[in-house]
Amino acid sequence: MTALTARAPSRFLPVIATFVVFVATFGVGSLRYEGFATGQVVANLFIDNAFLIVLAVGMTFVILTGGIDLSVGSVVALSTMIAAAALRAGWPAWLVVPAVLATGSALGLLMGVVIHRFQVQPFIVTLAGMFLARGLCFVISVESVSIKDPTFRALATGTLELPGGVTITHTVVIALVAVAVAAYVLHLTRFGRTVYAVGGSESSARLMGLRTGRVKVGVYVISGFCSALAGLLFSLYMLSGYGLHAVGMELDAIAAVVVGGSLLSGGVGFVVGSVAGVLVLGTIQTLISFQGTLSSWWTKIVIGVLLLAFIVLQRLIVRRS
Amino acid sequence: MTEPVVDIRGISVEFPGVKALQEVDFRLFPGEVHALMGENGAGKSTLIKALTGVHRPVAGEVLLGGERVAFAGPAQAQDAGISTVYQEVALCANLTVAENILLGREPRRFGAINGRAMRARAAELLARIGLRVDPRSTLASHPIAIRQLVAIARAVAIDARVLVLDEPTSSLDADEVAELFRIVRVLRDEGVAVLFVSHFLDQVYEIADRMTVLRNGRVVGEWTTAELGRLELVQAMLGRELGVLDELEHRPDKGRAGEPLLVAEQLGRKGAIAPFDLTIRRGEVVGLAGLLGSGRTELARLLYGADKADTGRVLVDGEPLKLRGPRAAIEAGIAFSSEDRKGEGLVADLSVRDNLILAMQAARGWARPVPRKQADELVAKYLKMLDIRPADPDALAGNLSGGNQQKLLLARWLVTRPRLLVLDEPTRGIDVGAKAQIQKLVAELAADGMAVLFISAELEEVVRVSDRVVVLRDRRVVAELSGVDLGVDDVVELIAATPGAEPEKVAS
Amino acid sequence: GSSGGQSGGSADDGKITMGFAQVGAESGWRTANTKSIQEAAAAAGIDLKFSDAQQKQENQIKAIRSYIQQKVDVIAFSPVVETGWDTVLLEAKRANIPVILTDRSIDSDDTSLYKTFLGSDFVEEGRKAGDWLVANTQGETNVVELQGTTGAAPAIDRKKGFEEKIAARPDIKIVATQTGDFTRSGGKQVMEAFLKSTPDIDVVYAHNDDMGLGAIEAIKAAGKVPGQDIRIITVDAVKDGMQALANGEINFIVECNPLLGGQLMDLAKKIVAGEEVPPRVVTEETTFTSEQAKAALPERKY
Amino acid sequence: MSRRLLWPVLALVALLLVNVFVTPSFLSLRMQDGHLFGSLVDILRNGAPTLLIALGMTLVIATRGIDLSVGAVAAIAGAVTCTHIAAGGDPFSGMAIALALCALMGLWNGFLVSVVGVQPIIATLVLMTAGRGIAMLITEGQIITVDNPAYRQIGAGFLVLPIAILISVAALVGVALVTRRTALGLLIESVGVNPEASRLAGVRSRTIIWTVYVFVALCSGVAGLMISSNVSAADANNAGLWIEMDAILAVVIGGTSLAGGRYSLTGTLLGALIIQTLTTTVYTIGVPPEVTLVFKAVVVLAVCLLQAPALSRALAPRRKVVLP
Ligand SMILES: Nc1ncnc2c1ncn2[C@@H]1O[C@H](COP(=O)(O)OP(=O)(O)OP(=O)(O)O)[C@@H](O)[C@H]1O
Ligand SMILES: Nc1ncnc2c1ncn2[C@@H]1O[C@H](COP(=O)(O)OP(=O)(O)OP(=O)(O)O)[C@@H](O)[C@H]1O
Ligand SMILES: [Mg+2]
Ligand SMILES: [Mg+2]
Repeated sequence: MTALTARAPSRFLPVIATFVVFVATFGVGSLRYEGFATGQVVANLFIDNAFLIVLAVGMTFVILTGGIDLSVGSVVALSTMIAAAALRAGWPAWLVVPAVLATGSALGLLMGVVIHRFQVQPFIVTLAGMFLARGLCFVISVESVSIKDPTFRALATGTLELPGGVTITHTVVIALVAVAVAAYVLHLTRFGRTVYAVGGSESSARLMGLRTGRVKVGVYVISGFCSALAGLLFSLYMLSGYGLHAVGMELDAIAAVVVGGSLLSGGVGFVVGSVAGVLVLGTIQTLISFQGTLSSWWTKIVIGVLLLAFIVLQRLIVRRS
Repeated sequence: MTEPVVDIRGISVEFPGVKALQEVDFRLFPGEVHALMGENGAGKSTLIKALTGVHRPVAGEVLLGGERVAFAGPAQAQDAGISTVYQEVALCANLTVAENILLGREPRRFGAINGRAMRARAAELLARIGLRVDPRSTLASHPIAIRQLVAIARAVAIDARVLVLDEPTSSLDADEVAELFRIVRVLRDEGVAVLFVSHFLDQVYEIADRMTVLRNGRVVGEWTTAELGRLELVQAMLGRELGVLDELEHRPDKGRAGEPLLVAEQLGRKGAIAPFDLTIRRGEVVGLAGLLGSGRTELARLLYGADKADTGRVLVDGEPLKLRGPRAAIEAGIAFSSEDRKGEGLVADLSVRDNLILAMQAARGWARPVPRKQADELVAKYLKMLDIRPADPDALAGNLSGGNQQKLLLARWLVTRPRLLVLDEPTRGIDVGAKAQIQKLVAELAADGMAVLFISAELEEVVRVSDRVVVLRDRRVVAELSGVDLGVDDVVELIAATPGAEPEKVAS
Repeated sequence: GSSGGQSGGSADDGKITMGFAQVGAESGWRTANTKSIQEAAAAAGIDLKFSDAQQKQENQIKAIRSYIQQKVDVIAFSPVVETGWDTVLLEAKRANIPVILTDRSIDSDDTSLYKTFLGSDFVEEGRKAGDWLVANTQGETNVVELQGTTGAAPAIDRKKGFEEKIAARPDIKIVATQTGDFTRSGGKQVMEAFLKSTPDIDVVYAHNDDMGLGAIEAIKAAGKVPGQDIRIITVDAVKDGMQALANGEINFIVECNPLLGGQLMDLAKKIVAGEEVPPRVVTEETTFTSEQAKAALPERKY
Repeated sequence: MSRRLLWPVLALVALLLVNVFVTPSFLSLRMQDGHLFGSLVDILRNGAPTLLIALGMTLVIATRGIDLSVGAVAAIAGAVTCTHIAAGGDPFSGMAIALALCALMGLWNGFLVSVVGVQPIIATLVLMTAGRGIAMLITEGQIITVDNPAYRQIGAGFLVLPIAILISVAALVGVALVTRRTALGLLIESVGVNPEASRLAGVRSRTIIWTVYVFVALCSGVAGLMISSNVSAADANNAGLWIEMDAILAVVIGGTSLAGGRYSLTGTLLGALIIQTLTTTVYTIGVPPEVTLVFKAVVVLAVCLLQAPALSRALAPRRKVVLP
């Protein structure tokens, strides 16, 4: 580990630290609980958190520019609702998917334009977006709507067999593709590099002649798109649409991104870091459920303590090298 | 002569309460280096920003190649062929050197950025201006001077019709300046129009073909360099004559130092500066000389406790001082003005008044505020003494012109009446008049018994104000020169004594 | 300490292992529900694995998955919402683990996904409240409704049942309805606003006791007498509510019984033993008037 | 009043006018049992906890921080006091214990942020999650109802005006005086605008950051007491739920930037009042619960758009445009 951290450039340190801590926790878990260190438990981390991974990917873009998007949880809910309602109304799946993605992106575009054009703080705009999206869910239906569409059902229940008898779902594949695409965009396109530049110093980026406006709006569109995609994955996971889905999920996504080593002030962070962050949060959940005896309040306390242990360990690793 | 490539006609720019430019005319011809001259706050940077679409003028028009343009932002100006280095180095410290140079025009292959080609291209551009740093290193790890060079590398990387350089040389050493001028001449001969701003008259006379002088936001006049002598130029800029410089040459008490105030014994920090010994006496001005990256800033930061030393100790008045951080240094009477005024100096969103009393207030603690009356008196005194403009205590510090910001920083430390004042590039971006003023001030402070550690990229200045010059090379103290006959040539000789002092050492 | 022995399974010691995925601990009612299940499991000698989903369906699904992995003998859970359980229950079915629903049902065409559903009927609760009002009021009656959390199943159903019953009486009108999020402070704030914006409120119908209790505070602060000037109907019958009912500040409470631990354990034993169980078991629930509350109060457990 | 606060004031007035339009008696006040009674009084009383927390949050945000744990801390304060009273304790000692505990929570947050160097949002997320668990641990998941007239005062009591709002306004005035009469405000802003420059100028940033986190925790504690005293019960699970969002929103509507630096306490006051008025408006004008959130979204967006520099520039009589 020391050798690893010693060689890697310092900006990868937080990400590496997150992975190290993640692996270490997993080790502790497998010592403590029988059946913890199986491939399927790892696979389940991905299956159960596919939507969160996608959400964190979108959030990474926004946070890299120094912004924040509080609307993602609600947009997930709205997406499940639109999907469920449209399918119930008889729309075919191939039409529902683009419609949902378009809605999410459009909401993102709207927020991005307000943030950029009118120079309103992202916090308020996306908070309003959060209210709006969740409100629209209830306008569509107060009750939860289940998804009976055969295509969705097949996608949701279908599994892929990996070597070693481990199975994963299609959603995992979609999430990983999203991660790969995001990493590509961030590191190998001008748009992506400009995202980092805007986060480093927006005024400098502007003076350098970069199209900062396009990027500032763009990241919210990406985040909106990712939220909608996450919403679709979530609707596969739940096979229902519901206005109270994904309450507070924006905090999970932000936490995952920040735990993964991104700075909220912008300019520093990696998508893989965010994935590691999601895995960390997922592992905490898994540990809790393997423990299996915690009362409601101890559950919360233990989540807090584990989160604390993670970030303190991560800080220590980053500081030491 | 041919048609001007840039023709600014009657342009006016206003900020709340400030008329920064009033009906300014300015012409820039292809194949010339045109110096824009003026005091701090005269409006040079504002004119450049108006030209490149950062500020929108309230009146007047800008013609580029004969056509009227109104850029909505720097991006459009860049597309139209205006490449600019702004005064406050506008780069992204979180990105690598290569990225900073090529951001927005990265070499691509199959639509994806080609990292290897980008680094190679960046290395090439860096080599062109004689800077050998690792293109993969993050910009944040480099001092201001290197950043300035990177910004220049970025600006000259594109085929522009117009190259605008706003004080590009303020933290550069003679070698780097020579390198830059070499490139500027090549570009000029290729027909590029170069707009150059500098407070170094030598440089202006060396490179510029023509000059336009601004004063208080108005054009004083346009001359060819040959027409206008230095004295007339200074007079045009200041609107008065300058006499302080001569006085300074005859500082009567030079070399008359008192008791040792601060003694550093084998103080050092790995990777920053090798262990060194240094004694600074009361009433003495010690200059630090060295090339870019030789470790001057590092040394100063150690003395102030801004960075923690690995080895050695510091004695103040013969007593060991535990330098746990800046506060410990301040309590011992040490003050430090950083070379990075934007990042480490100014609190941009606070007013001039707040910035000025910040250090004093911090020393008193939050519970004992500096009385309003005293603050006002101090502010009034120092605004006048250093001629900070606009002399408005409530103006935001971030809105001051570069040179005025620098003066404000200096004032912040002067009000605390330190015993040892560490000044890292205190005259960066300061106009001739003010520079002489500051040098004189330093001499006066020393005469009053204050010890000063003076760092400047301008060797003449160091030699002029210092009683003693400590020479650094390769992050190591290599020599100390003192005596009345201290001359620039001796120092230059020492700095350049071995090939080890080449700039490539900066990038190890 | 619970290291080792997590694999569960009945094979080794004959002890039944039950995985229970609770919604959360969002209310006193829920806590009583949890407690009842834990105590009943201990009494019945059933090894209980308990997890708290923090009100999130996805956490419940994860918990059920992990129970499947740990190969428990029977899984029970209170669904956060009615929809979206098919996938995970299918996995349980494939793993041959029987499932019992408690508290509320799920919306699925495939009834083979679970063995039985034990719990109350929220619509029925709303109907009981409506019945009482219809029977106990004459003439123009203005009702204000304090809804539960928007979208929550009990809120929707209790509203539905209540409206169903009062529909027959055109003189009973719901003049204002607003969500109080099932909390006391929510109930109080909404009631304060109603008292100022809506003249002549005769009856408050609150979807749970807590909001009713909040409304009482607001009514008192407005200088009116709860239970007389404005009559109050609530659902749940938690201790504080019963106390208020006994004091005459609430007029009628429909019980929603959280103490279904005993019944659940019996069902679990039967199912694991392979016996037939009815697909729907309704918990024993009643309604309380003030007099009944006074009588019942000393024995109330929660 | 500065121009920047003009729009929030107008937004508040507009909201009140909507209410008056729908319920003509909205603004009417009458004396009842020696205290004022009316919708405006309700708005003030119900807004008091948010205002108090937003006040502390303003200072935290000014140092570039954020505190997500305020809701949990509020829940703990209520839980501790009510449990104490329910066990036969005296309300004042109960409140003292609760506030001491809150100060400890603040110290903890401040420690994580300023000493360990964890990003504030994550550092306080720990306590946001664990704190609610602690509150529930204290109450064992039950709603603890207390019947103590002395304790009722802080949240529901009146001295002509609600005591809660008197406390919050007193705190606001106190903070305004302390930060502006002493140098605390200046130092807080300087740490928020440029931490490194402040450090080099000798500002004790660690102490300052620590102070604001302890202060916001104390504010949350008192707010928690108000919330629980208002209904005479401690609801560990729901007390102060999402109040951190309201508080941050109040601060941001008030014109303080989340990037730290300059702050406006008057702005925060207006922000808190707007939020509470909005909630009350929803109840009063009878917005159906299904569209409540949409309504709130529209109002919030309208308020911040009106406030936006870009828009007010466009609306203002033609002035020059200055890009930053
Ligand atoms: N954004 C702004 N807001 C308000 N005033 C400004 C702003 N930018 C510049 N000014 C004012 O405009 C005047 C001209 O400033 P400018 O930066 O152009 O000076 P300069 O000639 O470049 O000086 P220097 O040599 O110190 O860099 C100054 O008085 C300055 O205070
Ligand atoms: N290889 C390198 N990689 C990154 N940074 C380097 C490297 N070499 C030198 N530096 C930077 O050079 C600086 C050392 O120069 P320092 O600023 O102390 O010298 P200086 O003589 O004060 O130079 P200047 O004239 O720029 O003030 C350090 O801040 C260090 O970060
Ligand atoms: Mg300038
Ligand atoms: Mg230096």
